[in-house]
Amino acid sequence: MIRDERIPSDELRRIDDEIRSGWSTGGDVDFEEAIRYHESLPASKRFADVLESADKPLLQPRAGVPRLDDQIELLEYLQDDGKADLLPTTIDSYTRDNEYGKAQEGLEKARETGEDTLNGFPAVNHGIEGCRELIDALDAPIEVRHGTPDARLLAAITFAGGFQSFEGGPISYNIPYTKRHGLEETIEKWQFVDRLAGAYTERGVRINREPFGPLTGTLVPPSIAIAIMIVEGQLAATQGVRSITLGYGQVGNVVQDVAALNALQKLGDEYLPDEVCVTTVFHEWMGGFPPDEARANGVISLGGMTAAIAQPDKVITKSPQEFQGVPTKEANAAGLRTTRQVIDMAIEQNIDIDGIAEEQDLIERETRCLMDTIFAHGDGDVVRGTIEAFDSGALDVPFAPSDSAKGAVLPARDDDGRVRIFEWADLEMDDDIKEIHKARLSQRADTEGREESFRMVADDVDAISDGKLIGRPQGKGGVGSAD
Amino acid sequence: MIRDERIPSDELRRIDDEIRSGWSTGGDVDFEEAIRYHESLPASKRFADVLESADKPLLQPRAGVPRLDDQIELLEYLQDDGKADLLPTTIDSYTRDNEYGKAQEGLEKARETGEDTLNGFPAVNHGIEGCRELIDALDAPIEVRHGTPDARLLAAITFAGGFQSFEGGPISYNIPYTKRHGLEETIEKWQFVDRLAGAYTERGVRINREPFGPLTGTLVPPSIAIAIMIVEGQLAATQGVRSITLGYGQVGNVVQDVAALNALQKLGDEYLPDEVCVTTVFHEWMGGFPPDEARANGVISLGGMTAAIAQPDKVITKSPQEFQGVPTKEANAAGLRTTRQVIDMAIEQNIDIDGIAEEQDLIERETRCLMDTIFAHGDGDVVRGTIEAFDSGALDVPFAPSDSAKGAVLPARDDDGRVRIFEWADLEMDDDIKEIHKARLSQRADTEGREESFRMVADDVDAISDGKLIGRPQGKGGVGSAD
Amino acid sequence: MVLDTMSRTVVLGVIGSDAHVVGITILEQALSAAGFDVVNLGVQTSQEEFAEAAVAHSAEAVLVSSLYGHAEQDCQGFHEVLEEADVDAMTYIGGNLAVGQDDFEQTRETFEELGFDRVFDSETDPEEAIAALERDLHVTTSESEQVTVTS
Amino acid sequence: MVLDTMSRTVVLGVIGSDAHVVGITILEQALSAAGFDVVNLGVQTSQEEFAEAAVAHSAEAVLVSSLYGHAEQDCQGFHEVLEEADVDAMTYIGGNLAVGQDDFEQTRETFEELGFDRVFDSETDPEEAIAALERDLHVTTSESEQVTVTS
Repeated sequence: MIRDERIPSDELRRIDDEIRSGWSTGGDVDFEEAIRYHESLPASKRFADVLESADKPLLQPRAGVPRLDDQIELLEYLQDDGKADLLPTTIDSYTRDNEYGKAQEGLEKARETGEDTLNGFPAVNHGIEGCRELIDALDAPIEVRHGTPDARLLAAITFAGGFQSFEGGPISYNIPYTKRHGLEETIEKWQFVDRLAGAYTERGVRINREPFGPLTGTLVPPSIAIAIMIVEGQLAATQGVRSITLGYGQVGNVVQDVAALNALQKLGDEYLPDEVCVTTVFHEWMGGFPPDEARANGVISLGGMTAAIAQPDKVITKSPQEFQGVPTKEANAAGLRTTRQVIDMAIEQNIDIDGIAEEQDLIERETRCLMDTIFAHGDGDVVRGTIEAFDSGALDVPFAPSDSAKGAVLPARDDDGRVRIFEWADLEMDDDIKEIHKARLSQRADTEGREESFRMVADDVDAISDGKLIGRPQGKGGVGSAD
Repeated sequence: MIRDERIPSDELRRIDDEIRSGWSTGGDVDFEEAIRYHESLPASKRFADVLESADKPLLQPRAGVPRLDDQIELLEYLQDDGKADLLPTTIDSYTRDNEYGKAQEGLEKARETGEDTLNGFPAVNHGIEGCRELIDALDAPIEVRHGTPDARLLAAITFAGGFQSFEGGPISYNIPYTKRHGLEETIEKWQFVDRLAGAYTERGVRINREPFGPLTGTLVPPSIAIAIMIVEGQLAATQGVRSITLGYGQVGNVVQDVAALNALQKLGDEYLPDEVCVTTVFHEWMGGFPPDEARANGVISLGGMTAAIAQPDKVITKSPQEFQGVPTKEANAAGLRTTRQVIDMAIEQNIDIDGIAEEQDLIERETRCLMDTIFAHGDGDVVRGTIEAFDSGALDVPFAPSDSAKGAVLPARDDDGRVRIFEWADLEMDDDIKEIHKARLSQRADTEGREESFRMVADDVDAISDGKLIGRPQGKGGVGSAD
Repeated sequence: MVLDTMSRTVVLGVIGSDAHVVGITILEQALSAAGFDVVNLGVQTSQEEFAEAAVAHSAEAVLVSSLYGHAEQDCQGFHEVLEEADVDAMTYIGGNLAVGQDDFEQTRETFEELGFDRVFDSETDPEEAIAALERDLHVTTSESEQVTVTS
Repeated sequence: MVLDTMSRTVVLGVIGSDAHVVGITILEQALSAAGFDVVNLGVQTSQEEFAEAAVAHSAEAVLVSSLYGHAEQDCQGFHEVLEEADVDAMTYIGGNLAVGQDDFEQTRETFEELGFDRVFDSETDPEEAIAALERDLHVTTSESEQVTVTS
């Protein structure tokens, strides 16, 4: 039975050997040689140090294309024209499904035709050499971003390839991304990823790990996201990770977003071991975007404004072309610069909004309820507790496609646009907190002159892409367009 | 000697006759017939009513091209694709200089070549018929926006032509726009404009008048702008105007901007007669814009955010192409939609920032000092007082090109980015208020490790176009690019 | 607003490898609120899983959702699979059914040829699908609800 | 930072119908702080007004600013007007001197041919113009200030 325990060294080696035999490039990994490569990198490419020593929010876009030279060109553009502080490499879908053969076909086709036949950079297929060519070509540190339930080979190759930051986690890359992977299975696989990052860390190469905070990206109540971030942080810490960036996706209400980012940092520091350096990352709005670049720029700017007030360590930006899928590099750089302008204009203003402390207190209380139930479910073991709590529904994520979560909890915005819980299902929460949510939603129902119902949920899901924060009755909500 | 007294009816008629003989189209004005035309307009085109009854900020762009059909097409686009609530018609420069002959040449050339040979709509040359064709073609109310020191004929024709809102005033369209027109001269001319608007008002056609709040558009301390707005409001009220929209241009610090808009409404209500309905208009940043549409969108969005919090009655939007001059109609509409998205997402959030009441109190005290000195300079007559106070420098506007103002007062941002006064020159102000400004600027000097000097002023003028709010030392400030 | 009628069972799911869950979550809520018994198969549901569930629950309607643009491939042979399993139910499909194809009428025709009884675009309100179901399944409903039908 | 030298008078203004005032306001402050006597003629200054002021104040330099793109027309014959008035002063011009012409070297040549001693673009810092003035007028200055010269 899997528990929150560090993988022993011999077991680490055994799995590592097994994993690396899964694709030809796996054989090239030599841990000692990889440590030497990391040691040879300049301070400006040490992800954890750059992030942790910054004195204002660093900006990072999303970007990944199949061919190495195209990826270098794309990242150079985002670095030079977008002034990105940190760079990403987004991995393709085949790699996320561990289909390295199909990724190889796609890569070869991309090389022949010059077209982007994959929706990301197949790092496993590029191998250590390809990864290092990328690391060497850029000035800024680069993170691996993906969505892979079993990211063991990807981690082995990208760590050896010089990447020092790796997104994801056993819950955050399971619940929102896949239907049938069990939590026990993904936890076991991510224990290896974290243990491998911990092995580098022991040798002085602090691999930064970043649980994916936005989860399903759709009206996730802050306390649910924060509890899952803390769990993934604890799991990583157990395996020896010492640089952890907890994530949070903008819900669009400035007070709630600032309160949530404050709570995320505070509870992260409190729950994670002292030897871990905890930082935070704020994702600009991950829900549906308006089908209009001008309006999308407004959504992006509200994110920038929030970041200027909350001052997370990192901001992951969106582009004005978000609605239509993968943006052009110009649009991607534009999203960075719009965000930068708003942050730089607003960050020195000392904007202190009323009610943040109160909202933060509520979020913290809710998160503690969830953490308590997780520990209780596992008799003190966070791994068992997480599995059992998801199983019972005491821990849940709204709009979760995964069979591992009930997905029965439903959120709706209150009269100020803060995300509350409309349908609790079996989510564990103190009654007085439930009463607060109920009162806030009832206030909204009064304002709108309608009953609280799933219609509010549906209207809220579409609201920002329709140009508002709150899905008031006049707005028509199309179900099919809700994702 | 000119005083703040209502022009008698016979004098109104005499001037009106004289003025209308200045250009052929002036002869077509028939006051009684014009009243009937206004009465025939639907409620949706009554500018004052639409503005005063709105329950959230209405958006209005800037736009003017020489040919009538082009102007109709442009405004239709801004109405339909930009979702403008209120429309503008910006007048060309020749008309602003009363050069109707040159405007006629330009208009004819525009008709021949199809090119925009004038930088606006020559309403005098289009005459009553042309104006009414425009009014009839659009659904929303339309305002005349210009910058004309002597706007008497323009007012006579556009009022008779169906426009129900008219921007400008004797100070706000003199000090920032022209070098040599004396204040006494422009006050006299604007008394006629206001008296004519009052004559329509008496007959039930409430012409809305809008003093131009941003003045020189460059770091104008809020109290100076508000004092001038109140004076122009008082002058208009004396002549019978009953719908007055006081203006204010964004300085970029959210607390100061919200405080200033609050103070503008409060002091406007207090100083203007009860029978006047006072509304406010917020101009998005009028200073230099970044030479980059992505960054410009950030500037525009900060304006939208401020408007969502302060909730003025109207917002005049900027376009992302502001840097390069006249925007395309697409960029103009984009500025409207970006602003709309930010306002609609933020306006229901109840964002209450600390320190607004305190800043508002300071702005009100400063404004009262200026109003007191104006009344004292004029022995109770606001016209005499304004002229004398500008003459003595007790009232002044920074960066004023006009010989009518000393232009000796200089602003600089404090450590939070609020606009303070660095060089008082002869501006009348209580010593304790001066001490507050001095302390705030000294705090900034400490932060930056440099002396308070004109360098701060220069750096601040360029800061937003360089991507920041405050011109900190690392930023290079180019003098030539300062305007 | 439970209808004054026998409960009818409908099977609901997202077909293929599509993982868009928000739409069916809301549709599930709407159908339950309207009095239907809903079997929600969730995302990434195969043709066979739809058929098995329809048989197991004696479903009167099978509602297929697809939002990632591969609906046409995913639905090839779907009605043959249903037939083989002896499923006799109305079949609806809705969502973003075709990528880069603006003419919805053409899309509707394509999916009707595949065998679907009704085809909805991504802007469809849950109420609209429910109203169609009520008509197709001859559910007794109140007048006030019938007037909300817009298609 | 007043210089240890006799005060020198410079005349400053924006030529033509141009009403851009911010640049010269800041330049006036910078020149005064550097110890010059400044006669600021403000915006919309004619060639004749520049000449009259230079004579009246025995100016050693005439600094012309233009930001609205019509500098070349506005400065045609300017040096002839100065000569007729017996003005013997250095002449500088700076600002946005040409619209839609990217090559500044060409712009510099154009204005040097018109008779200007120095031509600056719109990105010029006040310090740079002041340093040039100090050299051209042989003003004694401290070493620390000379090192700030960048052109």
